[in-house]
Amino acid sequence: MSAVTLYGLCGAILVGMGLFGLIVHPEPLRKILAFNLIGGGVFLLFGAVARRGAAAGFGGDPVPQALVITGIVVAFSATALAVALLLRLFQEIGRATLRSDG
Amino acid sequence: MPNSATAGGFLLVLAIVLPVVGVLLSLAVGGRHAERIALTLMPAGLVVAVAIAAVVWRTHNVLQYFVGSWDPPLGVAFRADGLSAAMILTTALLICGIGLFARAQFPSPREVETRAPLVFWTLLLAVWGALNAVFIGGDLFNLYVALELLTFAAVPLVCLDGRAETLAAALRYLLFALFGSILYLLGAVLLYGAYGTLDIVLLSRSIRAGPVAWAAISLMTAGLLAKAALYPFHLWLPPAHAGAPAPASAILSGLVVKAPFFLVVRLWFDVMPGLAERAAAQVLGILGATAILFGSVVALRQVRLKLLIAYSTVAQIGYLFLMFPLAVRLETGHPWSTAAWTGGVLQAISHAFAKAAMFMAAGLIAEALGHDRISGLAGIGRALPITVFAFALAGLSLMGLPPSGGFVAKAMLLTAAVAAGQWWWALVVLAGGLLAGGYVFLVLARALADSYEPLTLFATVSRRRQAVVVAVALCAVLLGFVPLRPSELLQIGRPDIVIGGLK
Amino acid sequence: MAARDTFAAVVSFVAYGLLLALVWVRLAAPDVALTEAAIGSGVTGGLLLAASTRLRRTETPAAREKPGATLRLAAAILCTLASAGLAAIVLLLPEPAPTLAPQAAANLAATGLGNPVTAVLMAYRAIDTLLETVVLLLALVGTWSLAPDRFWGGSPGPRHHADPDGVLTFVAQLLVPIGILVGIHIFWVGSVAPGGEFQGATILAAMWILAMMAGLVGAPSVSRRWLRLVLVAGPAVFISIGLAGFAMASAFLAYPESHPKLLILTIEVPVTLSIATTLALLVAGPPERGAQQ
Amino acid sequence: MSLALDGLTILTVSAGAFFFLAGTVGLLRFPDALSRLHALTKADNLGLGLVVLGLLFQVEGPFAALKLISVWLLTLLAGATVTQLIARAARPGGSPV
Amino acid sequence: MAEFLLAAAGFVLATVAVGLVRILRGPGDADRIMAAQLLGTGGIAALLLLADATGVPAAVDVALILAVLAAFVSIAFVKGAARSEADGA
Repeated sequence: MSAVTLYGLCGAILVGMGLFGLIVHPEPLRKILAFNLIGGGVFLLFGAVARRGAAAGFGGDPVPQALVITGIVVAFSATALAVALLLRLFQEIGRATLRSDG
Repeated sequence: MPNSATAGGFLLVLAIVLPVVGVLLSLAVGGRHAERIALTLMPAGLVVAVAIAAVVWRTHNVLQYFVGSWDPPLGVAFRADGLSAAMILTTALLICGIGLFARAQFPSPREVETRAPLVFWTLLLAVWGALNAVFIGGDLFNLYVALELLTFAAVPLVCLDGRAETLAAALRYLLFALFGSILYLLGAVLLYGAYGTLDIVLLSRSIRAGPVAWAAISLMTAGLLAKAALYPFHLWLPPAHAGAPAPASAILSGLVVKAPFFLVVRLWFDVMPGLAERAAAQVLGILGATAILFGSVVALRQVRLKLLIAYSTVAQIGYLFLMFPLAVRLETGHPWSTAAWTGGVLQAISHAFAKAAMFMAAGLIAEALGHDRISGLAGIGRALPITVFAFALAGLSLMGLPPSGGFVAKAMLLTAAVAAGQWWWALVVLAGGLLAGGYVFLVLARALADSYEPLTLFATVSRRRQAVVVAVALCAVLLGFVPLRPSELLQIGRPDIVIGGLK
Repeated sequence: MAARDTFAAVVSFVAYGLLLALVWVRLAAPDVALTEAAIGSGVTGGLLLAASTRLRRTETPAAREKPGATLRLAAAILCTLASAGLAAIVLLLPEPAPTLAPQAAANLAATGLGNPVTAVLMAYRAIDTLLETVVLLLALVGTWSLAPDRFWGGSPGPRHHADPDGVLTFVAQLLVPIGILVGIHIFWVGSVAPGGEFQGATILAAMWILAMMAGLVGAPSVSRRWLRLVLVAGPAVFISIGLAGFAMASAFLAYPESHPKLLILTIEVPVTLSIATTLALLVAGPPERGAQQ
Repeated sequence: MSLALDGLTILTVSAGAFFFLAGTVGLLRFPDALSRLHALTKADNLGLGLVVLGLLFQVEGPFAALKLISVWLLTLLAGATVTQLIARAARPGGSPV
Repeated sequence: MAEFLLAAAGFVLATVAVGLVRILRGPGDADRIMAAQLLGTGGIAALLLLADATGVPAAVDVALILAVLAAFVSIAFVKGAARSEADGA
């Protein structure tokens, strides 16, 4: 098994770990973290795909690499919006939870 | 499908760029002019939408554009087939209606910029641009960006009033939506890893049945279902859609949830035509059926009008997914597979109009009464007859009674189910119709009853806003009168596997 | 327990971002490594750390909602299966791997750029990048929309006072100019070497936040005209040059053959400024002070 | 010449790696937060300094050397700040430690 | 030479990674931040070594970014803690 595949497998494991965090943690901040963990795993997988596609003198396929950059920036803006919502909710009710009757 | 850019393709660019320019302008010149900018752009956007539909209709072909002249797979393509054109047109009409309706609720401030109008008008345009980007996106990653654009435009609309419960609803919505997008992205990554392209047409040519393709499509579908709020991913929808201001609810329930559904249709029928497993399609159908029954029953038990309508959305989304077991891979090209496909799409369009009208009507009622408890609706029928009439018209479509778009859609699904020998879906359609009749009549009976005490209205509701609601509700009804033409438009650009039945 | 857990998780996340940056170097993706170091680990880490310390007192009640052991076990099994399935798919990916690298290389000359990743971002798939700048802007509108009405027109975050003898002031005065130089450097080399607008902009954003936290500069009022103009300048120039492509070249977002690189740079400079401003204000959060204060 | 430089690099980088090891041991073994802080900041800054020094024997051109040195100086600055701020926060009455 | 530098990078990284225990176990926040700091410095050292060993000069830029942002992250933490007290007051 090549090192690249190993990184791909790491990505798969990270996705699973993030999924677990998303399911079992009730705290919204943990869910946001879990989302970022899954995101990291997905990007890593994409990175492995890019590395496998090394050709034409490039160390990796530049298309997935560029897409990962876009993805990281999008993930950051999502995180920032979620954190802002969470902090605002905390200001409003003094606690940070998603529990409701609905 | 054509291999090169087609004439008129620049219209597709305009469909995205116009709203985006509006967003930038609103931010730059400030909230005092945001409303004017949005209202100015609406006719322009409508013209573009009509033009796109006209070109697709006239050429009977897929409208295509390669951004920057870079051909896929390196570049990104925009494509509009009949389905895209229909969705773009629906969106343009609804956005214009909702915009006219929202003027009274988010008026421009006289002197200094205020928060709510700036945010609402900016995001209204942003939702429009994002939806168009979803409908014409020809590249799976570009579609991911478009989906995120839609999420960021939609989530803040939920908590415009800043109450704690709407903030919680918005946060939950955001988390679901992000989870959905990341699953979608994971699927797209796997497809790129296996086939080296993200372009839908190129993928459909090279994709082969196998674990990689199935895993990718399952992941993407699951992610999109979370965004479309199909049972059991519906948890986020009722508080978010019921808590938002009425025009925002209309956008969210009428349009925003249709985007992920649209992409599921793209994936199943365009990316991997003829490859979908019948078992998987049955699962989607079962989820849809559960959503119909569950959503309708819960809607019946609601105390608040807006929550009732929100649960009705949960149920009506279920209908959309009944098309999958009926249209997927039934010995290719049976006529009823086309009927089921068309029925599902018509349901998406007619529900868009009906639900938007219903939320706006509920908003007017709540404004007039100062509350939206169903038990306190007595007498409103006399105070706001036009609004209640619009509500009833929209209800017609939800129940699937003639004459309405909902009727045609549900009749097509019903016929397809019976013809395909899968009669159990027909039972679900009928039961859902009856239950929808139940909750619509529940509201109407209350609204038309005489109140014991004289009704005191909190606010007067302008005739113009009521007229807008009626107009939107009428669109849902009128869809029932022109059933053949739109469904013909919808077939343009379909792979033969679906339209084969018509030949 | 829960509060500590969350804080530990956030710090672990920063460490995770750092290790990922190293992995990206090993995966021959230095551009991504730069992005991960700047955004994934740096700015996201700072944002989450600040949030978790603010929220820590609230989390004990939330911890009571923790699901029971059975559910956790079920979740664990489910997620293990998901990982295993995904791992199997990774092993099944075809050999030789499909790639667009040759096509990206063949067209590189037409863009006038030396860095293929920048060519993807600014030419082949420029529409993604354009929409992404709008995504960032919408996230900012969403964040601002959370402000209570009375604070609209005010500034984000608490007012930070500069302590002339303080450590923070000293560090900020030293670090900010260096950081700005580093940011510009990373941006500038992007056309020929790893680097580019997102990475450079992130560093510039971090430096602005640092200066705000140290009280060297005040956070701007969200209604300021100059601020709005800087925010929209990037996407606006991007779209304008894109539309000019209809006339000058063959299509939207196409660059004329004579000097594509010049046009790309003309887009990149305002885009970098806009992104930097947006990122910094996203971290700063919604306005929390009135306009007059 | 090159061989001698390589030898110097190996020597200094090894020493740097040793300091990182010492820092980790300190972090894990020292009894309280403040002593861990003292041990740590000295060890890792020295470790990185030695690594940078070792790599300086290998670089070509003044710009690359300048970059390496500024990485070290920036890390020193960050380390010093963090130490200061954490030491302040770690005092009784500061945030919980 | 490259092999030696690569090995040194691995060694430094492995060493500081042991510090992850402190991040997870604490006991105090300061310990966690310190462990992250050690990991950061070690990561920077590893990146510099990698840059030379594998001939990826951009890795030095990555290290440069990490160095610039290290201070930023720690200050954000301290400021957040101060904010938390202000919230409580």
